[in-house]
Amino acid sequence: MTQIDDTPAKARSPFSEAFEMFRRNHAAVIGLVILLTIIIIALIGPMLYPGDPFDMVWVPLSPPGEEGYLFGTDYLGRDMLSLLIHGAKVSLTVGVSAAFVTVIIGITVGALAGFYRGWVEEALMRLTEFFQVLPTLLFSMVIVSLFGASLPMITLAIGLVSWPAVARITRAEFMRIRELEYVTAARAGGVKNNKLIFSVILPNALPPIIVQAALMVGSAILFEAGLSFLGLTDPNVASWGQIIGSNREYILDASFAVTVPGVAIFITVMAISLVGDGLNDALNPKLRQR
Amino acid sequence: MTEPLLKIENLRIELALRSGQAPVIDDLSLELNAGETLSFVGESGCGKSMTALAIMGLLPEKVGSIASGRILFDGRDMAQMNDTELRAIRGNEISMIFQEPMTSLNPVYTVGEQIAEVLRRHKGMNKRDAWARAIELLDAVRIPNAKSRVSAYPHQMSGGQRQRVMIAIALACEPKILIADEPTTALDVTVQAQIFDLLRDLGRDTGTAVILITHDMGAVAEMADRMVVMYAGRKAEYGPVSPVINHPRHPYTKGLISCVPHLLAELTEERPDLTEVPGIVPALASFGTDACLFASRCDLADDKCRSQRPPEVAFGDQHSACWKADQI
Amino acid sequence: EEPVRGGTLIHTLYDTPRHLNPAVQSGIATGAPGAQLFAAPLRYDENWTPQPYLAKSWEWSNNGLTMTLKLVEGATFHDGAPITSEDVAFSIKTVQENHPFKTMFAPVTSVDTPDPLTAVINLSQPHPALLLAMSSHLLPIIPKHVYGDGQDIKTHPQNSENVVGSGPFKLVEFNRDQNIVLERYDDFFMEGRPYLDRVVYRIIKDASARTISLENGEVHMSTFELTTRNIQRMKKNPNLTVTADGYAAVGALEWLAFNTGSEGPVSDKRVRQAIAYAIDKNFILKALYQGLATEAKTGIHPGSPFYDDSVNAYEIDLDKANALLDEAGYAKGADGTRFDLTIDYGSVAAKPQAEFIKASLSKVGIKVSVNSFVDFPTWAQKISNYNFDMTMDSVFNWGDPVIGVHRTYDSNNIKKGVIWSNTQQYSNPRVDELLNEAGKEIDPEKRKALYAEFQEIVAEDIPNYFLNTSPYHTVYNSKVGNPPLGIWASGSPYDRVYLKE
Amino acid sequence: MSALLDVENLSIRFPIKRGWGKTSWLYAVDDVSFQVNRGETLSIVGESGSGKTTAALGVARLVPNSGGKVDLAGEDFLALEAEDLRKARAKVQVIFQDPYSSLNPRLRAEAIVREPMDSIGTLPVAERAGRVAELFEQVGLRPEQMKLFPHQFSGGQRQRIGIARALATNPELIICDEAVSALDVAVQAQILNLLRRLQRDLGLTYLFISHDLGVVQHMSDHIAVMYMGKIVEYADRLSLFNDPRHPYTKALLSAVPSVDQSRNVDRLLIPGDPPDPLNPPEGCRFASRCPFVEDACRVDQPQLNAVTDQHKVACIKA
Amino acid sequence: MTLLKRLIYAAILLTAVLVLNFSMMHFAPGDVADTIAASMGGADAETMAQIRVEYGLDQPFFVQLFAYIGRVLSFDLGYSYFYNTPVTELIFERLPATLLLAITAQVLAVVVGVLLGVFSARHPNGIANYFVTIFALFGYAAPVFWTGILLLIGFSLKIPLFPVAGMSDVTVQGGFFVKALDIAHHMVLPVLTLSSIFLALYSRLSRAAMLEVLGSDYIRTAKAKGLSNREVTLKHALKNALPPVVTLAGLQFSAVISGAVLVESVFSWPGLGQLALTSILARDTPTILGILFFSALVVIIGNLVTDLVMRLIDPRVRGHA
Ligand SMILES: Nc1ncnc2c1ncn2[C@@H]1O[C@H](COP(=O)(O)OP(=O)(O)OP(=O)(O)O)[C@@H](O)[C@H]1O
Ligand SMILES: Nc1ncnc2c1ncn2[C@@H]1O[C@H](COP(=O)(O)OP(=O)(O)OP(=O)(O)O)[C@@H](O)[C@H]1O
Ligand SMILES: [Mg+2]
Ligand SMILES: [Mg+2]
Ligand code: NI
Repeated sequence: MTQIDDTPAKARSPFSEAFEMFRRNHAAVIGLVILLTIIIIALIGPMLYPGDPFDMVWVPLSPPGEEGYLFGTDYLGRDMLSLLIHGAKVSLTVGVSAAFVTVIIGITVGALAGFYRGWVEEALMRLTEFFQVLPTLLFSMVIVSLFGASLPMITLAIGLVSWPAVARITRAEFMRIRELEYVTAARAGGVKNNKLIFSVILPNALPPIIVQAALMVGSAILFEAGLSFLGLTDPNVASWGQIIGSNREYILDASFAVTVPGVAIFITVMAISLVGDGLNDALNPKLRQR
Repeated sequence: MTEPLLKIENLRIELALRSGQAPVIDDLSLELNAGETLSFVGESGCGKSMTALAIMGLLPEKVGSIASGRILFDGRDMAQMNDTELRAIRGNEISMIFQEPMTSLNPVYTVGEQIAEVLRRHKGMNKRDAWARAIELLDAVRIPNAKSRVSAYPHQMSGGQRQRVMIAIALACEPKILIADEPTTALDVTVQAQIFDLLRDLGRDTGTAVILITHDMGAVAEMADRMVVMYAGRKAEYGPVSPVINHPRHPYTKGLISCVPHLLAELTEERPDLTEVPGIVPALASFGTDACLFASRCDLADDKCRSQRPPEVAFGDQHSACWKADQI
Repeated sequence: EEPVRGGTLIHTLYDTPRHLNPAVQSGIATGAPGAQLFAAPLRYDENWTPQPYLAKSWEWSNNGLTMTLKLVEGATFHDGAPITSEDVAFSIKTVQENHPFKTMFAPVTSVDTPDPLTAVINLSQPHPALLLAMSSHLLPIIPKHVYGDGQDIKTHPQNSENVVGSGPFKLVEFNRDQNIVLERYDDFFMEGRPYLDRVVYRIIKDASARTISLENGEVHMSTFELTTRNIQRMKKNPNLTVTADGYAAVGALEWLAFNTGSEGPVSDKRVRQAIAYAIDKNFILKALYQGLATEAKTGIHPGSPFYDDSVNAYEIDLDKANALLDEAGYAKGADGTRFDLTIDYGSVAAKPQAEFIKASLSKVGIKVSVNSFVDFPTWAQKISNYNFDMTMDSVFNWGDPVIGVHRTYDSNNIKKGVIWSNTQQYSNPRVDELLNEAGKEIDPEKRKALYAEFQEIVAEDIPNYFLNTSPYHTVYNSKVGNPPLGIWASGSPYDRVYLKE
Repeated sequence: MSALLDVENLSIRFPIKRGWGKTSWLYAVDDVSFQVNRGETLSIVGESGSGKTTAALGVARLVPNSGGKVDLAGEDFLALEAEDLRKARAKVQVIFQDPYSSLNPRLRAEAIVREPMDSIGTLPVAERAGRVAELFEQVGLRPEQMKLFPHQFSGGQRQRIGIARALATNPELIICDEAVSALDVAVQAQILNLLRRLQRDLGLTYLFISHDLGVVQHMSDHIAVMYMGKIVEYADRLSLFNDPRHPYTKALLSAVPSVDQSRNVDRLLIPGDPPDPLNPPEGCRFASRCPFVEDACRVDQPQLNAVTDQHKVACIKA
Repeated sequence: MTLLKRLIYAAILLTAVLVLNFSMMHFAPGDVADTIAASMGGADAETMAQIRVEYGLDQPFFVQLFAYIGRVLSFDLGYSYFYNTPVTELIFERLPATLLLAITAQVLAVVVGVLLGVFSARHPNGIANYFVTIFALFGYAAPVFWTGILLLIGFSLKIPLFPVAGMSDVTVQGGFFVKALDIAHHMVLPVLTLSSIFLALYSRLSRAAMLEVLGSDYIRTAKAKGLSNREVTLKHALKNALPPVVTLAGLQFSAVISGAVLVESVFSWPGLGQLALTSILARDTPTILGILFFSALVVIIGNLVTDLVMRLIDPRVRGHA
């Protein structure tokens, strides 16, 4: 007998569908598991593995495994494992908050530029282009060196140079979506502009922004690492990049002190980008049948 | 009778779906004679384009494949050919034009280059000759000022002109068969009339057989000699145009004709409601079911319809796959 | 071994010099090529004994208020002009007016030039540091006819190109952040010298890269190496010789400076002493510096003849530290903290020590936060305006205490806004007196006694907690003959250096 | 019969940027007037780009830069501002062409239908849910489908949701912009029947846009034919189809292939494409393609003149 | 847009860059005088005031700003007080090194990236695809300086194939060819390092673009013409897949410069990045401003070049000029 099943029994939101898609993507799931592990380590690691990471516990630069120090010790004889665990929190915090700054500025500028035409768009796009021609790393180096190497300043500096990408994506999405018929329908239905922007267009524009934001976390971590490597860093905390930067001169002898945090960054960013790719595929309507 | 130009025998095309293999085309047989126009009609998704692509050997890679059956062209089975052999036929003896003139031309090459390319490939022409021939072809498809338009890019042309360029490409090698997959759907009626006019004239001049895929019964009536009505990957009805349209032997054909408001010669104030075919086409996954796939939307359906696949019944040249064909 | 002529010595430089004229620019980066480009009146051997160089003899007057130099004959500048006493006078004046080390020639009142090869330096007071100040890159003899052309010498274009020098090598090219290429000056006044055809300084800022390039033979020699791990590593390389010799006059000390004039706890001597007792200097010496640095107990470098080893070294003693802090009235709070301090540093090299001190002080209840200043000016501005509690600092003795030591403790040198003055705001009348005396005492023994007392007091008052000498090392390939192991390391002329084969 | 909608001299232009600071204006709708009577259907036909959508959306004030007068149920729609406009929007609703892009994919069907009510506030909050259910029934959707998301519906069903949304504010005028063009013929018939039923039951007025003349013939009471932003012919259904006067209309009608073999019209082929809308020709805009063109056609723009009571043509030769 | 319009626009953009940077430096704590004083080994209040007058720092902000912009307009970026050299001279000394590194890396990344992307798009289930994915991940996720250090340890220390530092070996004597070869030898590791990030980016993007293009209608047309796979891929698909890659490459100029700063630091490459780091550490304001200005200029020129390239490969962009 021919079964004509014209309506699925359960109401499934685009997001739950996306989740379904995501779950089928093995690489993305692995990435997510790694990422969650890292986040959990960052959150509860300090409890499980107590001790001030800045305590000097053993002979400096002793290789991994010695005396039970899994990843060895750094140039001051501090436990690398402990530093790594605390560094996870710092690096992730910088990553997430820089991504947050980026996304907030980017969405605001992009949404307004994409929604309104005329001088608003013109002005905001010029602003975006302006920030786009600033050499990102150099500019943030200058900011950090001028205004102090504290974490918030570093975060701000990263956010400040990174938002144009988000703004461009947001604008493009807004320009695409604002021409779609459901937006016209909403206007015909008397929906006000701010509601149009934030509750009609924005949610539909989010997928690529979410992907970008996810990837942004990764690039912010890399960015911070780069600044740390150049010595533009807050010495009172130990981000992964900073661990690399300050162990840099010992690489010939104790390359693990650079390799290990490098691998930590690598794995984290890789996990983030796997998740980002997964999100991209899952949220991309082209890849989902209509 | 002479041998048909193209003969499709029991063609079955399967698609790899998430849920497994499903037949998009199931047991399709038909013949195309030299110089005639054969039309495919049917609802969206019933497999018209798949059939065309199968003939071209262009089924979507890794997704679609010919599961069984033969496609005999000039006595050779195209279903068994390798890519090289197929490429020698494609664009040369069988060519195709597509629905979307806007996107079917490569935006980064001039139209002249895109026409000349086929000529170089199949006719071994040199650059100069191919270019000169391209201008002639553009002229033949009635593009004004062909000499200067030949170096235009697709985006510099209107939809109708692009479709003409597509036709020029398709006809460049004077193919034996031209497959036109909904060539005018994206165009305005006035332009559609121009294109149909052109196709008819060119077909007459070159003796090219045309497979015209469309969903417009009017177009079928005007353009085609014979028609195939497809439903859910199967042939519902098959025969010369005029008997099929005037006296359909399949409830689906009937519905298809009567649910469309046609331009009428005699207008009345009265406007009765249109005939409705309830429901929608079954999902691809159930295309293989041993039953009449139209049964769920058919007033006449009974248990037999729902449990056994109807055989093909002939009424002269007209064939219908319906248990109740004789009652209609 | 007999020196051979010829060859190109590849040398590293850890940073790009601002320019190449040591008369108006201090520092190692300018000094190394500077000492090759410009000859000085004197040079020192490794035993701190002055040797003739451009001056074939020198003589103090009996009262110690004039010094007469006799120049060698036939010495010329790289443009061929003869080197005369006019040039010496001009050079002394230039250095006196422009060089940051004001004390070097501060007592010089005038320079007389009775004949082209005689220069008479007149002093307002006896100045025993004068001899050292006339050596090597501290007093480059620069051509008056070039640099005396009225342009501001500090920004003179010929400071970095077309340098007209007086030394054994002349400038070929100077590519910032890349290299400095020097070539033998064929008319150098010392017969047969220099041995080398060329000296190339490759500027490599990364210590590991320098190490690799030394190890794989890409470069022949590197000086002022201080990354201890790499030094240890290179010591194991049979092709390389690693030595700490040659840095006695440079006298680089690393210390923790206190802002004694601040409102905060560190203005209290007991707090400063407690901090000193809380820091395990051994860790710094053994672990951080791998035993490659020497303990420094006073403001005078241990390699100097004036060094006094007998002062209190503040061996680690947490009980004493706690007691002192309690006594000073800083009891531990509920969370175990007594008070908060900041520790600044302006050079990345000081980071490990700063971090170590932070960790050490937390054990006695002092909570320290570390401020890193990647750009030197910001740090300098902060310190010189007394906006700090403690800072890491690395200061050079520059041969004679008058040049590099007095500036830090003399209360007359508390100059707001001036870095490497007495930024600790340390003031002790007795110290002022001692320094003043020692500055003009010609008799070495008496001088030594004065400095001994000075070191005693400073160790007690502890405006700086002295940690160690900088672990400077020279590394050279076994091909290098006569490496510069005198008191100025790469700041000495390379006329005797040669390449074997 | 009274005119519900009275459009006078409606013009709509779009700024087109060209180079450094130069902006040319594209007159998508150029000085167009028409009326629609209450309870009737006016169809607008014409080539792609002739300004059908723009004219209709201009009436609903969904495109900027409109000039002229749009009198809707006695109120000058174009003169309304801000809040008044929002309230007045209840009177005009639109059904769109693309069943996929016309529904917000993030909202459930019920929320989509409810949105105009919430925004305009036509009904007390408590009654809105009930009204949604009623509308679902009216357009032939099952109540349990209210909770589904758009992508879970077929094209025809989505179009029904669109219709329900349009009905939500009890509008007087509904603009159907190619509302059935994207649907399969079988589904198209369902929707066309539904639209006609609703018109009968609710006394709706339609501004119906389509390029399918069969559908137009079936649906409309009056027809306006547009060419390059101008109405070239305006007539009631019978006169237009039986007695087209404008050459363009004639060409249009003759171009449609039909299964009705008794309809043996001579095909009037018009060559070429419409000219560039940014610099339209002087005089009659159809002149460049018109088989009957004369020199006089290229001089002045022909005005829409009445040939009979219900039939107006803009052609000097009509 | 016309070229003239673009140039005017670029000039406005650059002026904005100047204004922002100048204001930022101006309002940050500390000023030139401090730095000069520090570099002199100290100065007293009088000297400081004198320096401020000398450098015009006692003037009101806007006067200084306009004076600065005026000077820049006459191609005078000021005088580096750290190096005692005109800033333009300093920058022109370094710019070639950075451009050589950046452009080589960028070109290598684009070319190899596109090749990899095309290859893996043509074999979506093959090993190549896997390789590209993993490679792309690695290039993206590994901090560039870290990659550099690893390469340095690997190929300069463990297997000494390449020089550790610098751009050329002064002891190498010979003609242009020999010198060029020497520079090329020095470039291998830095270029590899720098291009690794971008290689990943481009191979991913071109793969995605190729996949998208390969599914498009005109590719179906090309196949229907009976063209060979190679023709379809290389002639019809590639040229259409390039625009997004070129666009991205254009947007990456600023990132390339950033990467170059890090790579230069690892390999002691005598470029703008090193100069930037030195001048930031020395708070050499004129030089910093000059470098920011030039980097922005390079980015803008890069964007212009990108546009020109786009015009070459995409007639649609050409069309509306
Ligand atoms: N690449 C593909 N992958 C999976 N399914 C496909 C693919 N292409 C087509 N199909 C499915 O195959 C079936 C037949 O498609 P086909 O394109 O032949 O329909 P059609 O009759 O041409 O329809 P239309 O009138 O819309 O062009 C449809 O259900 C369609 O969804
Ligand atoms: N937002 C806009 N900006 C610029 N031009 C526009 C805009 N909307 C429409 N146009 C132009 O206005 C003219 C009329 O467009 P409109 O969409 O009204 O035509 P239409 O008759 O509805 O065509 P179709 O049958 O293709 O829907 C066209 O030339 C179109 O390109
Ligand atoms: Mg199809
Ligand atoms: Mg429209
Ligand atoms: Ni342009």
